[in-house]
Amino acid sequence: MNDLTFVTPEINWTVLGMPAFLMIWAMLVLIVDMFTSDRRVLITLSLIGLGVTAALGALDYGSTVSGFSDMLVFDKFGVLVNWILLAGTALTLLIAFDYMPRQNLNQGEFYPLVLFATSGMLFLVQATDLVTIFIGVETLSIALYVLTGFAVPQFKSGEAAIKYLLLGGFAAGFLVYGIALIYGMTGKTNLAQIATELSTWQSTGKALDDPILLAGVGFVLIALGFKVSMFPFHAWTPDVYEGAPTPVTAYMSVATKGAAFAAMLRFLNVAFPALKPEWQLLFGLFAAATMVYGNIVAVAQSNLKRMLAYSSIAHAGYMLLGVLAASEKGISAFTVYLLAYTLTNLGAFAVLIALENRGMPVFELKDLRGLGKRSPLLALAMTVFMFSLAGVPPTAGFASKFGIFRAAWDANLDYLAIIGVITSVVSAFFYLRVIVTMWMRDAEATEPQPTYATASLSLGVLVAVIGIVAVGIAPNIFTDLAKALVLTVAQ
Amino acid sequence: METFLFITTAIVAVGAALAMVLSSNAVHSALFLILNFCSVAILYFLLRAPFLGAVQVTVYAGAIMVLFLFVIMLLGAENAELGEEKIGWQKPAGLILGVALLAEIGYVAYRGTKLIDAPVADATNIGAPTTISAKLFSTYLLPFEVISILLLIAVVGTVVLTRRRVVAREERQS
Amino acid sequence: MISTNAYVLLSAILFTIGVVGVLVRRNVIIMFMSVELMLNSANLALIAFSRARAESDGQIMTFFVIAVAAAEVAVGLALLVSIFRAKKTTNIDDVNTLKG
Amino acid sequence: MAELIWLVPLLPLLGVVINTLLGLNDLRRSRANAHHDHGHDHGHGHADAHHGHGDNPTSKRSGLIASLMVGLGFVLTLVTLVELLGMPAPTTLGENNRWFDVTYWNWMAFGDLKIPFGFLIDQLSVTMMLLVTGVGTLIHLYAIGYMSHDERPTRFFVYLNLFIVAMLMLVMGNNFVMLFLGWEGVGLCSFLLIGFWFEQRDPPWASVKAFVTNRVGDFGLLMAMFAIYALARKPDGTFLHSLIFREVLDQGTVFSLQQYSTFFMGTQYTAAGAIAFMLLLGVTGKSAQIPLFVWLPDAMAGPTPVSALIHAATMVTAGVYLMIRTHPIFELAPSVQSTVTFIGVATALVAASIALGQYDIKKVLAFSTVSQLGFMVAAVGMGAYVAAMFHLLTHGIFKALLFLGSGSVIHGFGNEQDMRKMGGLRKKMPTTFWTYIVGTMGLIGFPLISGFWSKDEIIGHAFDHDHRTVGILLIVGAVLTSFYMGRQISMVFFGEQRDQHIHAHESSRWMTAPLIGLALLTLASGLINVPGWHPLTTWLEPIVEEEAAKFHLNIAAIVTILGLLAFAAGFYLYNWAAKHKRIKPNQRDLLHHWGGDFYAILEEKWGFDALYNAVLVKPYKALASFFGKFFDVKIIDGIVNGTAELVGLSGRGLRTFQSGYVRSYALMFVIGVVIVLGFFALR
Repeated sequence: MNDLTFVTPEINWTVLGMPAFLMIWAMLVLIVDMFTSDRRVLITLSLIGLGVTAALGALDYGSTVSGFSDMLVFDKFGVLVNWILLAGTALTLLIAFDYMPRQNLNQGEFYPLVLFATSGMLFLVQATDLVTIFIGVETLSIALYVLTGFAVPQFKSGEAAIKYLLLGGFAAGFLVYGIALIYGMTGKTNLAQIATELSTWQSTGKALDDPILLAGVGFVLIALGFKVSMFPFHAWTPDVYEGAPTPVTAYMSVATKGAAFAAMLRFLNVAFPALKPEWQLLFGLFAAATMVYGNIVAVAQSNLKRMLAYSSIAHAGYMLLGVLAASEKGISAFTVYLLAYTLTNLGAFAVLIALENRGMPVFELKDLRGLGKRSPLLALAMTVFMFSLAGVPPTAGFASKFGIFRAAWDANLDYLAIIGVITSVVSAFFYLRVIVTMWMRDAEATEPQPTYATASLSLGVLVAVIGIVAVGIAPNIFTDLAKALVLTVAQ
Repeated sequence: METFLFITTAIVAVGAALAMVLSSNAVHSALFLILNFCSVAILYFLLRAPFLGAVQVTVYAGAIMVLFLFVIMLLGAENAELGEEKIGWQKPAGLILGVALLAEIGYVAYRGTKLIDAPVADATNIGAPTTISAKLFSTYLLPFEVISILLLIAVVGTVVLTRRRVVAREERQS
Repeated sequence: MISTNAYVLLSAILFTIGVVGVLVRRNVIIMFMSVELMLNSANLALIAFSRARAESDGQIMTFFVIAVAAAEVAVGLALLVSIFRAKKTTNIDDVNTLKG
Repeated sequence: MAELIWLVPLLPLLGVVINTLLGLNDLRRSRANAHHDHGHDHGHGHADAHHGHGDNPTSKRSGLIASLMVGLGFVLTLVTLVELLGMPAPTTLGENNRWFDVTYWNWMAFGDLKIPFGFLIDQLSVTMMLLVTGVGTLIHLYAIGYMSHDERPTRFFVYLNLFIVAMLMLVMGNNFVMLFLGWEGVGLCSFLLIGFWFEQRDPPWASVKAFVTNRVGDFGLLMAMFAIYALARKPDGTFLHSLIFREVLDQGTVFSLQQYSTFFMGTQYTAAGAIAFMLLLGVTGKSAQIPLFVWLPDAMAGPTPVSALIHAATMVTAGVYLMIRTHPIFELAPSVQSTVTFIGVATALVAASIALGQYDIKKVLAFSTVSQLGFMVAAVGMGAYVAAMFHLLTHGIFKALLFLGSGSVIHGFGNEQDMRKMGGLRKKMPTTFWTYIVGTMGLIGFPLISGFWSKDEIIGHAFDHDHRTVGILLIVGAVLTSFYMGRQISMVFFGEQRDQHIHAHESSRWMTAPLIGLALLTLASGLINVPGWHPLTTWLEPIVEEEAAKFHLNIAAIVTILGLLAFAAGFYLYNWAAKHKRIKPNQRDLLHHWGGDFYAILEEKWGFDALYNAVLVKPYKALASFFGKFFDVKIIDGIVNGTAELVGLSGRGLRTFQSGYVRSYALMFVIGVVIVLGFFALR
């Protein structure tokens, strides 16, 4: 045999800290779940785990460390997105806490599964190698398939899960094939090394627009675009969002998007800045189509969950602008947008959860009638969320949209910025319709539907509202954090 | 010899894949898929990847496909497509798109950079179990460990998804 | 010696057959199998490139893909079994209550 | 005072908080009560809530709190005014030292763009603040009486105070984003207040129409902000990257906007031209100019104090304020300036003519407002900023008076708004009548009263600066104004009451007192910039750099004589008609008898609503439902159908389909893949 010396790999705990801790903690919660069915214990443990994970990020915040053969990186951008994801997860658990038993879904596995999914997302956010990106995507996906089908005796939940799984597997095929093609052309899977390889191509005069390489890039982007529900790959979104248990929908709509966008950002900015003109043009068109499609179809929806699903497609389009701008401003604006969108969308779903009865088959717009009278505070919160989604100042939605459009404009994507502004004008229509229905329409039913604004859910809603208003009034607090993060990605 | 082997195996692989997609009985499909996996495993051996070839046969063609067969038998799902096709255009459209996709990928492979046709001489060992394991437990240790978490999630998920029914029934009875 | 491009072409053909399989078949199980075919063909490409590069990284990626595929199949089949209990069908076209 | 200026918007905000808390408390208590007699009073009592019976004591409580807050703001503004006056007056042209700019915190920062949260207090903003808080206080007081029978006066005052806050943000902000914050805020409050009586059929949709139309305008403003950010440079050529008024509107910077041109969507514009044009789009939305004026008349569905405060005196003037604030940019784009003038004049004429065809007492005033805003916009387009500001102030006062008067009429006439049912109300509502007459005198330019001076200044400026056509057209507009006011006075206050079922009575003192106050202000408001003294010109001179306008006795005489003749014509014509029983409820106007189809066009508002409905609303709805209902199913199917048939493979595809098929989704996915590959690989 030739000299196959086994090099003991160096374990860098700074780099690994956040995802690894959460994975281990999730296993712990899983074990605790076997001995107790008290969901209060489980949620407390889970929230503690999320908190400690967030704290782990704060320990070395600001430094940039790379480890495990450069497959994983610890940098400001990663930590920041991770924090947003952790906050989103915590909110999800809060709003799910009373919902799950109410819907007869009181399986303790819910908590560890959510934690596992989140840990996969953290891993994906920090991934800087195609291998880790692939594994991160699959970890979060498999956990989400299960969560989507969590209510499985209900047919809708199972249907949503099988649709998601089939199409998710389909997309995974493209992801692997794309990775294979990129690996074949460059001989590398590490994002930074791919960029180096491409620059040597440039210096040796080799053309960069090799069709195989471009096809690989396209396939990977398609798979990531599927996760964020970008336009022609969005078709699963409404069905899955409608069928999944509402807290899971809320969770998917923000966390998956955030993690997949982060991976897309790294993929494009670290590995393929050289091909920027190519992907900026094509995916710019997709971004435009996503914004237009999501907003226009949302108008025609009467089911609230589906309306929010199409709205989330539209918001994916907006976030894509930040990604495509591929600039410091764009990335910083993306993180702000992600934060604002996470708070807002989770809040909006929380309000739906507060209104959702057990076994309610569909959730129609008209069910909101008279909410302003029945529970004004909930309606007020929903109003704030709708205004934030529509991008009305002084909510977070406005500040973040402003940043995104400006970044796009600066990156010479002015046509996208214009389409963005126009479509967000259109979007005002259906968000406003919700507000009009709540405040200006009286309930039909003689028997008022009960609302379930329990303590934990109210806490979640309150946090979301405060966050939205705070980010809206002083986004600086957050953008200051987000300032230098960009360099580590955009290098 | 190698060329002959490649061509024969490739033909078998493509034929098995086509038969898998075309056969109406799901059991036949599964068997054809196993045939496809085995022929691809032969290609792996040709490509200096004996370890992966073995994994392909044992894990893929063995374990995973057995699971498939088991579920088909369990559900009696050999002929799930007896009803009339509800989306009439789906088949032709799928075929057209398939042809378009194939044309595009083929064109890409044709136009793209010709890779080093002759493998480097010392590529002999790249697929040996020792090489693979050495890399797996050093460079690729992290993904390897995370894969274990992924499998754990799958196990938990499988339990959650199938146990549900029992719980619900118990509740109904009580 | 067979050129790498030939292997890539073969894998492209298999990949496309897998894609078409997902598009035209209605039996969920066969659709799953088509997805497996797609993953498998990607693996073939990976291993072919691995030889061309004289590195084992592609093979290791293949190893991971097989593991992930196994996990996905397990979850998918479990889901299928529980759906089958409710609706006695594995025809995907019968699973369409969510739409619009 | 500079240290305390933040109190001005904070006080109404405090009012919002206090009233919200009180309102929530009321709600809780009423719910506790409702719990006791559960089952009673459920299905009815909502429909005509606002003219239910019995006084609502919360109106007085909440109203007084709200009024007090705005009133204190007015006092503080007065103090600020005195302080600014105490600063040294500018000695040379172009110099201005009567201002202060306070920044409280950095509101947003994106990269190199910093947006402070701060106020710019100068002559222009103080003038606007005085109008907002002054007229605002009076209208708040009036609303106490007006809303006394309403179900939820507290909520009303919360909205009203919130509006004041937003409007103050708009005029006080020291940068474009602050202005935009206020701009959206007033739009939002307007939306809430128009739809305040949501139990009725029209208000909710009128409010949505207003909001959506305004969003179109907001789009313009937002784009202008982006453009300013992207294009403005310092005199040394480096990018400014700022949206702060004092930096952007600095002479050197503004000049850069003319030097550099930009390619925007493939066409070349000077930067100033592009920005001014987009700003203009914003103005047409907020200040209800052609082509976006359609929302304002519908906005009259809101309570009358709202019409007076928001849709006459303050919010709709925001566009004029914006143009005056950014006038250096407009001055670099003469072609846009002429567009502004054109739009102003066209709006003035079209709206005035439409007012001839309205039967609803408030709709007449609404179109009159649109028309008068046209006067102001035309003035700004010609560069007569002081005249525009002057007219803005006088109009704010007398139009508020007219609206409140009409509200008093409506309130005292059983909530009926159709003028054809009225008549002879001068005896039953003497105070309302006399104050209404004063307001009308202001509007038609009765000699020596407010509108006489301000309108004349605009028209005089037109003739002085070689805009003769504009001047003549504006005179025509003024004549039309006089005519429809004569018509209105006659129909409402003279003759005999035509619908005898309604018991008319004078309104309470809460309502008449502000009317009297506003009437006195109207009589005095001409002094704001009376020729010979020109206090407003002197005051604003450092900002707009404009010399005092000359007074033209001949023009004034012509306008006044023509106006009075038109008023008399309208008045006597309809008096005659009333006497001969030619005015009946549900019967078309006398002029229709003579004018025929042309008059019908006026009644139909020149077809703008119908046009928008046909061209925009319907296709949009169709498109939306088309995408919603079909895209997932039929479009894909359709495309595929076509393809399939083309290849002759399948005729079976023409069946009816349902969506929800995963395979269709996968198909769409693969279409995307084919596009991506085709783009990347096959170029």
